[in-house]
This record gives sequence, structure tokens and C-alpha cells, in this order.
Amino acid sequence: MSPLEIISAVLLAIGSFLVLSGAIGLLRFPDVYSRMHAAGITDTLGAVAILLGLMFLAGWTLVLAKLIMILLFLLLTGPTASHTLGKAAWKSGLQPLTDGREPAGDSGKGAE
Amino acid sequence: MELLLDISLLSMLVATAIGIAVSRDLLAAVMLSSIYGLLSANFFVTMDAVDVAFTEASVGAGISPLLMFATLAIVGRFERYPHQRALPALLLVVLTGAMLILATLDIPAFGDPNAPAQTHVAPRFINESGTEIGIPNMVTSVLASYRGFDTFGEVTVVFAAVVGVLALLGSSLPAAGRKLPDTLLQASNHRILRIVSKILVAPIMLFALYVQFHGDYGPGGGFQAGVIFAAAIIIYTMLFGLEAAMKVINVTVLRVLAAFGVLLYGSVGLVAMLNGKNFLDYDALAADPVHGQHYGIIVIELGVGITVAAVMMLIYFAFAGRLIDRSHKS
Amino acid sequence: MLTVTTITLLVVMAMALSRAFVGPTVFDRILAANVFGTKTVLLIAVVGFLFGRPEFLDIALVYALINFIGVVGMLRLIEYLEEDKQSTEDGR
Amino acid sequence: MSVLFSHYNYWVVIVLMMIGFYIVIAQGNLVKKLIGLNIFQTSVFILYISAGKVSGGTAPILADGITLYSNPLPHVLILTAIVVGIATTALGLSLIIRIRDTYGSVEEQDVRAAEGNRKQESC
Repeated sequence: MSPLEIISAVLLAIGSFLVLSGAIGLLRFPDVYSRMHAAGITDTLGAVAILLGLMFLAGWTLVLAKLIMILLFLLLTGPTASHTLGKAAWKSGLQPLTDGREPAGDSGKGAE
Repeated sequence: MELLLDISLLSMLVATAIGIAVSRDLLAAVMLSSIYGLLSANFFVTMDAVDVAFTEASVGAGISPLLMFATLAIVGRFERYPHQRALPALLLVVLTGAMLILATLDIPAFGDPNAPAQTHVAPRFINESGTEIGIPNMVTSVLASYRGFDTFGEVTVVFAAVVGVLALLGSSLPAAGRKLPDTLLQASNHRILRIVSKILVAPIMLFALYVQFHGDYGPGGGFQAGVIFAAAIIIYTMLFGLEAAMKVINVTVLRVLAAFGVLLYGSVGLVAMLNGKNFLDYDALAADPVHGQHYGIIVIELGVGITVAAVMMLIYFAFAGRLIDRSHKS
Repeated sequence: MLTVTTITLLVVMAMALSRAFVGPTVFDRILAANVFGTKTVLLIAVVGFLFGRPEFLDIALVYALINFIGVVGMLRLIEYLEEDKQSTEDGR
Repeated sequence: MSVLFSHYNYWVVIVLMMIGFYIVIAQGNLVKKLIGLNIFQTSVFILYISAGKVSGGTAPILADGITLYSNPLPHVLILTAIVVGIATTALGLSLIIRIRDTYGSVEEQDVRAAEGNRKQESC
């Protein structure tokens, strides 16, 4: 394996790990806000890592330019979407879960 | 690997469809149908149908859920009655499905290179289109040249559909200059969203133009470009209000453009006829047949793009106009 | 490594899908749809490299774009519905 | 086992088609019916695209060093069908909005009941 391939493999591994941990958080965390926290952060960072990993595979081609465009687009839209989502949830009157003893998953029922 | 992707994507598709069927919250159903569109587009990529994936992503996962959301905002979010006739319907469905599955056993195996579908017309397209039409993307050459007449029909259907939508909803489209009560439509409390979208609108339009003119060489073409261009205007409308959008794009001009695209397409055919060839035979457009094909494809793709973009914008404006009407009444 | 990443992305997509089924609030579903959309973008990009024809990345770009528009559309709809609930309590 | 792998796509197509069919006949909400119709439609798309796939082939865009391409013809048919599909969906949705204007409901039951009342009155 060439050095570039090794770097790319490492980045892809980091990205996969981040993405997976975000998904576990999305599935396991008790309320909307903590799920948003898990998904929103890893979503962007995992995407960056994976796309960077692909960039090392692409070399100096048009593909690289397209990957950079996708990366820029995700960097702009991902956090914006998370922010707007959190704001909308807050405005709709959904309260964050502060007491850990409540049953998981049902905390937001009242606001629907 | 291909098989694993194939099977897992299809299984997720089935799961999503079942989720849609059991959900009584229409908002959830539409959200799932947007995921369904993304999934099927993903499946099309693994099936090598990149152009189809392109279209399905922008249409099936993008515009169609948006229109459904707008409808839901007008007609309400929940189903009122529990599902009726469930048992006889289930019986009928299972019976029909079983018969169809029996019938599939006669279909040649998936991916078989000797299946009838692969051996009749397709080899000619694959082997000859490179020299006859001279562009790498076979889908574009078949779409715009070999089956140009068919595509002309489809564009006409799209145009006819917008005429229908405008006939049904168009009266609610406010005349230009009238003050609209759409404070809600303007989303003035979403400052970050508005700024980011404002940054994005221009690049999206640029990307649409790229898709339009790069369609000969890669996935893309008039249909996709039109939808993407309309998407840029739609996101602007969603965040800055219908009034602001209609200042940018005049509805009368849009109506004219929707018809103009179809006419442009048809007139290329007429020019070919006037030069003594068949309708939509682009060989007649230049001294060198391959050049003629090039010119023909570029012009008719432009016609398709103009019509599709105008139609999508008109449809969205009609729905958004309805939304304003409703919030005005209540 | 590409294979591993592809499989991970498929697993993550399945997990996001189950969150979209379960809910319970509408924001969970939107969040799940958003995560799902990002993962689709990544999957298309990775699969392009895996199958050896990475020049179709335009599709991934469209996915990213559509995903954003979809999320914005969903949020706007929810704002309409909330407004509805406040102005006419007897709506349904 | 080989039949499973060689026909899996077609079976999924049929399952999806039947789910769409079920939604259309068993559920009364008109928006839901339209979503069901969309599922039905997509299943047909998947059938066509699956039939066009050649194992080992790649996307039908000419490139150096590639000899086996998938069939471009189904792609063309489905590409235009998708755009026509959204146009008809929009038409259906606007019909639903007009039905809501006229009958005050988008449930099949309510619409039928209102229609029955109107017929009785005119008799």
C-alpha cells in the first residue's frame, strides 16, 4: 500500500467509527436534544473524515474538485440543519429531559 | 459486494414501504416517502442507472415530498378514520402477489446478459451511438435522438399537467403587485437559515447549468437541470416569501417559458423536416451529421430544461399561493 | 477499507431508518431523515470508488442539496401546522 | 438458493407493488392513496431498471477500457417516467385540495357521504 492509501484508510476508519457512534447515539439516547447532539456533531465530522479519505484516493482529478464541493456543501448545510432543527424543537415547547430516571423515548410526547 | 448492497437497499425499501402503510400520521408517511425516494435513487446507482438516480433524487426525494408537505399544510396532518376493509384488501393483495411471484419464475435471471431485453435493441445503441451521435452518455443520445419523438411526448405531458394544475389552483395565484399577507411565509425568525440559503441559491443555479450542459458527457440533462434550477427558486420562496420570489421571477414570464420550451423542441423537428429529413432527425441541422446531432441534442435539451424548470416553479407557486390564501382566511 | 465503510454506512442507514419509524416526536423523524440523507451522500461517494467509476459524484451533490431542501421544507410545514393549532384550536 | 438470488429483485418489486396496491384500496385518506400510488409507481421503475442491469456491466456512459455496459434503454424510459410521475402527482394533489374545498374533507368516507346527501336532496 502506498502512503496515500494508508492515510485514506485511516481517515475512512475514523469516519466510519464516528458515523457509527453517532447512529448508536441517535438510537439509544433518551430525548430529542441528546439525539440531536449525538447525530449533529458526528454527522458533519464523520462526513468530513470520509470525504477526506476519498480525496486521497482520487488524486488530482475532476473527482477531487467534486469531492471538495460536496464537502463544502455538507459543511454549510449540516450544522445549519441541526441548528434550525434544535431551534424548531425548542420553539414548539419541547422540554429537554433533565431527570435521568424517566423512561427512555417518551419524553417528547406531550408536545406533539 | 454488489449483491449485498442490492439486497440491503431493497430490504430497507420494503421496510420503509411497510412503515408508510401502517402510519396514520401523514406527516410521518410523507417523511418516510422522502426517505423512500432517496433509497430507491441509491438502488438505481448500484444498478448503474446513474441518470435515473439523478432524476429520482431530485424529483422523488425532493420536489414530490415538498408538494405533499404543502398539501398537508392545507388539508391537515392526521388520517381521520382507522383503516377500513383491511382484511379483504389484504387477502386480495396476497393473492395477487402470489400469482405475480409465480409468474416471475419465468423471467430470465437478474443480470443475465443473454436475456431478451439485452439482445434486441440495446446492442445497437451501445455499439453505434458513439459513432452515430458522437457523445459518450448513451442515455442522453437515446433520450434526445433515437427516441426524441417519445421524449417530445413526455415534455408535452409535463406541460399539460401544469395546465391542469393551474386550471385547478391557479386562481389563487395572486396578481403581481398585490400586497400579500405572508408574514408566516417569510421565516424572518430564521436568520441563520436565511443567510445560508442565500449563499447557496446562486451556486445551486450554477450547478443546474452545469448539469444542463454537461449532460452529454456525464449523468444529467434537461430534466434534471430543470428540477435543480427550480429547487433553487423553491428554497428561496420557502424562506423569503412568495412575494419576494415573484418579484424575481414573473409568473407570466414563467407561463410563456413553459410553453416556449415545448415549442423550441418541436421547432427543431420542424427545421429538420424543412431540410428534407424526418421529424426530429438532427442529421439535417449541419453539413456533418454528427455535428447536426450535437446541435440538435443541445437545443432540445435546452427546451426540456426550460419547460421543466418553469413547470416546477409554477406548480410550487400555485401550491404556495394556496397556502397563503388559507392562512389569510383563518 | 472501502468495503468496511460501505457496510458501516448501510448499518447506520438501517439504524437511522428505525429511528424514523419509532419517532416518537416529529423532530426525531426529521433528525433521522437528515442523518439518513447525509449517509446516502456518503454511500454514493464511497460506492463510486468501490465500483471503480467515481466520476458520478454529481449525484452525491444533488443528494446533499435535496436533503437540505427537504429538511427546510419539513420544518416550514411544522411551523405552519403549529400556527394553525394556535389560531384555530377546533381545527381537527 | 440460486433462484432466491437471481429473482430477489423481482420479488421485492412485487412486494412493493402490493404494498402500494394495499394502501390504495384499503386506506381512505386521499393523500395516503397518492403516496401508495407513488410506491406502486416506484416499484415499476425498479422492475425496469433491474431488467436493464447486466451483471459485471457499468453505467452506460462510454469510457476507455470498458466493454460491458448496462442496457441504456430502460434508463431512458424510466427517466422520463419519473418526471411525468411528479407532474401527475402534482395534478393529483391539486385535485385533493379542490376536493377539500368542496367537501371539507379528504377522507373517502366523508366525500362519499356528502355525495350521497347531495343525491338525496336532488331527488
